[in-house]
Amino acid sequence: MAGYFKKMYHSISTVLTGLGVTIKYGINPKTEVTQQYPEVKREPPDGFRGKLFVDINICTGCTACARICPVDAITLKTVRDENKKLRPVLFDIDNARCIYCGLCVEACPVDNCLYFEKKYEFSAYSKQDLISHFGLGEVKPAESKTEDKKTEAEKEGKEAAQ
Amino acid sequence: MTELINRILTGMSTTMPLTRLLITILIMVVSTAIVLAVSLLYEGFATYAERKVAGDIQARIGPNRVGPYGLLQFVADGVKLLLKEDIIPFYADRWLFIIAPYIVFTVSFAAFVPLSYSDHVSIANLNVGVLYMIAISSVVSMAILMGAWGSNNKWSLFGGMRAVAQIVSYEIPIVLSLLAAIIIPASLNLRDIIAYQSGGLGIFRWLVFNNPFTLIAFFVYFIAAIAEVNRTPFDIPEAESEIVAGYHTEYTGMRFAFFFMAEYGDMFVVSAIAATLFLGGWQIPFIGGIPMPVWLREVLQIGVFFTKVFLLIYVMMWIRWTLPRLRVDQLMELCWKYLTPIALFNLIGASVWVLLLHDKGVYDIIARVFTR
Amino acid sequence: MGVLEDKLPDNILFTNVDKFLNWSRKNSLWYMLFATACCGIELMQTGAARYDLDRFGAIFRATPRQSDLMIVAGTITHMMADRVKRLYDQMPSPKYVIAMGSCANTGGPFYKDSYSVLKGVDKVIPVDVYVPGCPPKPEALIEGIMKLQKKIMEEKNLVKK
Amino acid sequence: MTKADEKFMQVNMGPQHPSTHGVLRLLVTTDGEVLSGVKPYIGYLHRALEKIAERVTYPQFTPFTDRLDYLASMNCNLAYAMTVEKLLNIEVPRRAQILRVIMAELNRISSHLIAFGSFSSDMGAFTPFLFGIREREFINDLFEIACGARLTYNYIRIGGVSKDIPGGFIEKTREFLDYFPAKIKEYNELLSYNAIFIKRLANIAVISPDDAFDYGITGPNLRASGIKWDLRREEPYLIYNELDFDVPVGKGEMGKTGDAWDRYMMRIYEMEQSAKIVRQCLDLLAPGDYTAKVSKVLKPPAGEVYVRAENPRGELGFYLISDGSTKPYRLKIRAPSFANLSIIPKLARGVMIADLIAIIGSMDIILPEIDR
Amino acid sequence: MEPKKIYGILSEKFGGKIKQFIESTLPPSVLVETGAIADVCRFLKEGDGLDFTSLMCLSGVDLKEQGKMAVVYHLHSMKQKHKITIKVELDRNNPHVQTVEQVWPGANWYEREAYDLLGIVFDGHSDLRRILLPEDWEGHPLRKDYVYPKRYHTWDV
Repeated sequence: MAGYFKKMYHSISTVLTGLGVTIKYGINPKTEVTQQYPEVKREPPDGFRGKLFVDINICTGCTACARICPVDAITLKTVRDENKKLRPVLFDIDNARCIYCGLCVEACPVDNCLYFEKKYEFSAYSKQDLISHFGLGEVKPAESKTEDKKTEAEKEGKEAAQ
Repeated sequence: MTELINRILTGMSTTMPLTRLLITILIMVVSTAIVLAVSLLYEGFATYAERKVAGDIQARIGPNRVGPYGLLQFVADGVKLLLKEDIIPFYADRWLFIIAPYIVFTVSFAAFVPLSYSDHVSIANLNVGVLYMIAISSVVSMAILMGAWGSNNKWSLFGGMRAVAQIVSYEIPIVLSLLAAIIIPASLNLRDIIAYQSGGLGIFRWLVFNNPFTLIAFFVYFIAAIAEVNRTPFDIPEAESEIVAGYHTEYTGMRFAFFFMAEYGDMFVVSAIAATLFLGGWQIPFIGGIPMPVWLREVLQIGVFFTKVFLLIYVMMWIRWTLPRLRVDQLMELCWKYLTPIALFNLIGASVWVLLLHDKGVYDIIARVFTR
Repeated sequence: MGVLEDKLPDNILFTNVDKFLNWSRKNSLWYMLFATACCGIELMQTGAARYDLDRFGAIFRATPRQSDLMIVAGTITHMMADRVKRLYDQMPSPKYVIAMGSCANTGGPFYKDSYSVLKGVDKVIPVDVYVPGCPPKPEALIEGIMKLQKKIMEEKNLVKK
Repeated sequence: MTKADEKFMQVNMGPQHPSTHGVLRLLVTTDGEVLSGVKPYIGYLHRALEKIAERVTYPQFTPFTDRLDYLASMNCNLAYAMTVEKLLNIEVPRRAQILRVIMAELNRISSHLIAFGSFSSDMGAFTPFLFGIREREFINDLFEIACGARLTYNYIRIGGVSKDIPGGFIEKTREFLDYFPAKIKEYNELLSYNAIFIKRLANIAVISPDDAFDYGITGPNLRASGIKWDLRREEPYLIYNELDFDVPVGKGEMGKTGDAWDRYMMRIYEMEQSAKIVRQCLDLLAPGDYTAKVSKVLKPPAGEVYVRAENPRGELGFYLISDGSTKPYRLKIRAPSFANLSIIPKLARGVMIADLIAIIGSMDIILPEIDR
Repeated sequence: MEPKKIYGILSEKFGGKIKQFIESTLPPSVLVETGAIADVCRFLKEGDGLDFTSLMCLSGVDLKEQGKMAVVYHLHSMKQKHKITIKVELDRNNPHVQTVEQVWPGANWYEREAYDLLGIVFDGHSDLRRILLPEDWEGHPLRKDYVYPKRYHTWDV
């Protein structure tokens, strides 16, 4: 019999303790932690891994990023221009496939060439809209010698970034 | 209502039975429409309030984009649900599936009828009001089982079985604890019960303060009432994490909305019974004795009644967002091992009290000691 | 509502009714609790206190019968694809789908070398909005939902297309 | 189906069910509310990680380990990095080791917060779930500062960590550590010692030490059975041997040792210990290199290793065979949840449906790790 | 206990059935003849002083270059705190090995997994079905010569 009432006391007291915790939140609007997103936007910290951006003018076309990418999100096609320099004519990043791991950014040998923007809201109605095109388009080739290095990440032993 | 009809009819010169019948029907339809509109509005706001209360307790905001402070949220929800595709599962028992939501809703709406909202405002002044409420609220279990069985879904069936077991069991502590209060005014008429609770600064003659037994009866009733309307911690018939959505798993659109609204309707009804029987109904606290115009008194009374009901509903919401859920056997244990014996002993105690002291409450005794 | 389309004139009343219907749909996007992988956690966090999807009237429902929006959060394998299709079929129309994260968009990390992952959920069900990210930040998901709301507002139910 | 089975009802729980923590499918045989057997079907999230490992290079596989157990990505990164380092014989600089411990322990806290939260929502209390996630957001912010991502970090790399922590990280972590203990107290008041919660969990699904050994159960689930086994203590890696922390074990406070409540409580205790570890590490943090010199092309010598680390869910083991090329020859992942889940058919016999939810929740399984 | 010593105990007990001791792996491994694996495992668990109460991991390996398959058992004793790896090699074309499910019940799922992904058949297993892949899946993906399927049900892979 004593156990019966003890149990009852225990139940009631713990339930009331719990109710005490929630009512503190219930009546105090200061406990709110909600950030009203479209109006209040938090600036992502430095080094945030958002959308990839390529400064195509300083890209050397080394394809290090395309080779290191674990998911083949980068499609790169390079052509040698009249100065015999490699130029990326096609540089597509499929944001729908990118996993934002940062390996390509670390692999890029040129400073500030391939980097993450602090931009992360770019949903789209179509999957095609999620591919960002950076390529230079047509570049006058030196001779008719083109090199197609489209996503040949499989070349073994040649993983060197430089 | 009946009084109103009588008054109008006696005031009329015509004696044509058909006209009288038509007028009666007209008044009934109009008043039903008003009550329906009010109850729908209440149910809409209750869903909104539930989400806001949940938001407050969970340190977030809740709906605030639709209309000012998100007040139109329930309009959007309602219109959307109305326009949703109406799916009746192929293997469902069509008729049971279709009529179950209507029965649930009708029943919860019918329970609004005998409530006394103020001195003069009530739809039907039944002299067996309490009995009627208890009787009508147990029809819900049947309708839920119909819907659950008709869905032909195993999770629904689980929900339906649980709901019936739960509602049927919890009727007993509810009735026993209500009896402890009813024997004092010795009436089943809700208005008589409220009228009995007047005086004593407007709060001390409430039945809940009448004697220690009614105080206990109030808590027993409130706990059992939460179970009766399937709210957490007793929400096992629709336990989301266990049986998906319980008895309304297969319901879409408006049919689901009926179940949903009925839940909030039931919440109002059980809270209203608690307010009426224990908390003095529409008795205005403290300033009830001051003379004031009839219209002001009526408005105040309605306001006081709804405030009491909404406070109780808030407590239900507060409990819902705090406590974990009981298991089905523990739910039964709580009913049969704790609430029912307590209510039973409580009823005996209250009877002895009434036998010895008639209808004198603690307040009356103290008041008499002091005035002497 | 296709029957009415040709017979009714394009007038103001219908346009406004249309707007009202769309408004109610957009503000009451109940999403299904459907999370398979990493994005599911971000989906939960979006619904939680910091970002609070409830502000937009979006709450989760456990059953597909009562949801309007399916947020495909996470990898869909071939084994799961049938189930996704079935869940989509169980939802009452009008229904919308958001593909959340790279896995649901294209198979993401498992695009290249995995034999068992469906390369994009749009192979089995139609997708309205693609939210990129792996996983997307909650903000990005909310932006995707807002984009879907914009799309819903442009829908035509009664007036001529 | 045999003759005896025909008495029972078979219900499919999952792969889309609110509380199967993802896409687990359980074929439940029930007699009313009581289960007579459970058959788990897994593989709905089989993503072929082991095959992928054979087709990508060693550094390229690190992002995939993020997605192995996404609630504890740092710990998975760490275990994989340690495995490859063992093959390559790389000595990790001290600063990198301390950073790894900080990240792993913070991730342990955030993982346990989800375990706590999702368990509470399984039990029907939704508010603690949101509270857990609220605290988790703080840790997510810390990780976002440190490595730029909220959930899939790819931070701990072969040889060290991907970059040094930026300024302000230490202060913010200390801020979190000061804020956190009060919240744990709140969780306990709200949920852990709640009578309903205890009633649901005490004496449910007791795992005896022998069963735990037989099924290879590890981590908090093993410790809840009263066995003091923690790899961080028994086979210290990184700098764990310099740190002062307790290994909590189940004592059967509310029922038998090794019941569901003990398993739940282990996680609360471990969060406290992890916070303690992080605090010590912050004090130990001295300037230095954040990564060892690792060539960009990794060609480990031929050989095989089996390395394990203490993850929030148990021992994560990597069995790695190298044939001297740039890609692993075979990588077998020993996932803790895989072993933990395999005991469920044994535990879930003669319990009720609601208990099954409690059992799954208390094991804290995670599907991508089971299916890989 | 040192792995070498465990090897000594084993070869004393089982003689020729214990083939080889490989020290280079971590933890060091003992190569056991295919037919004796169940007995060896039972002895390792129940034999005096060894106490290998738990099976840490059971993995199947496809050694295509050698035309073999292997099953690798990582064992561990929580009481004695020692570890060892047990290996058996199987014929690649017809991989059969005895189950150790009766020794460690937890091995049940590991063996099903090895069957699913590599096609190794565990004789005496109580419930040898596919575990991770659908029942109607073709082939065993972790084999080195596995060809990725083109279509599954109604969609492209």
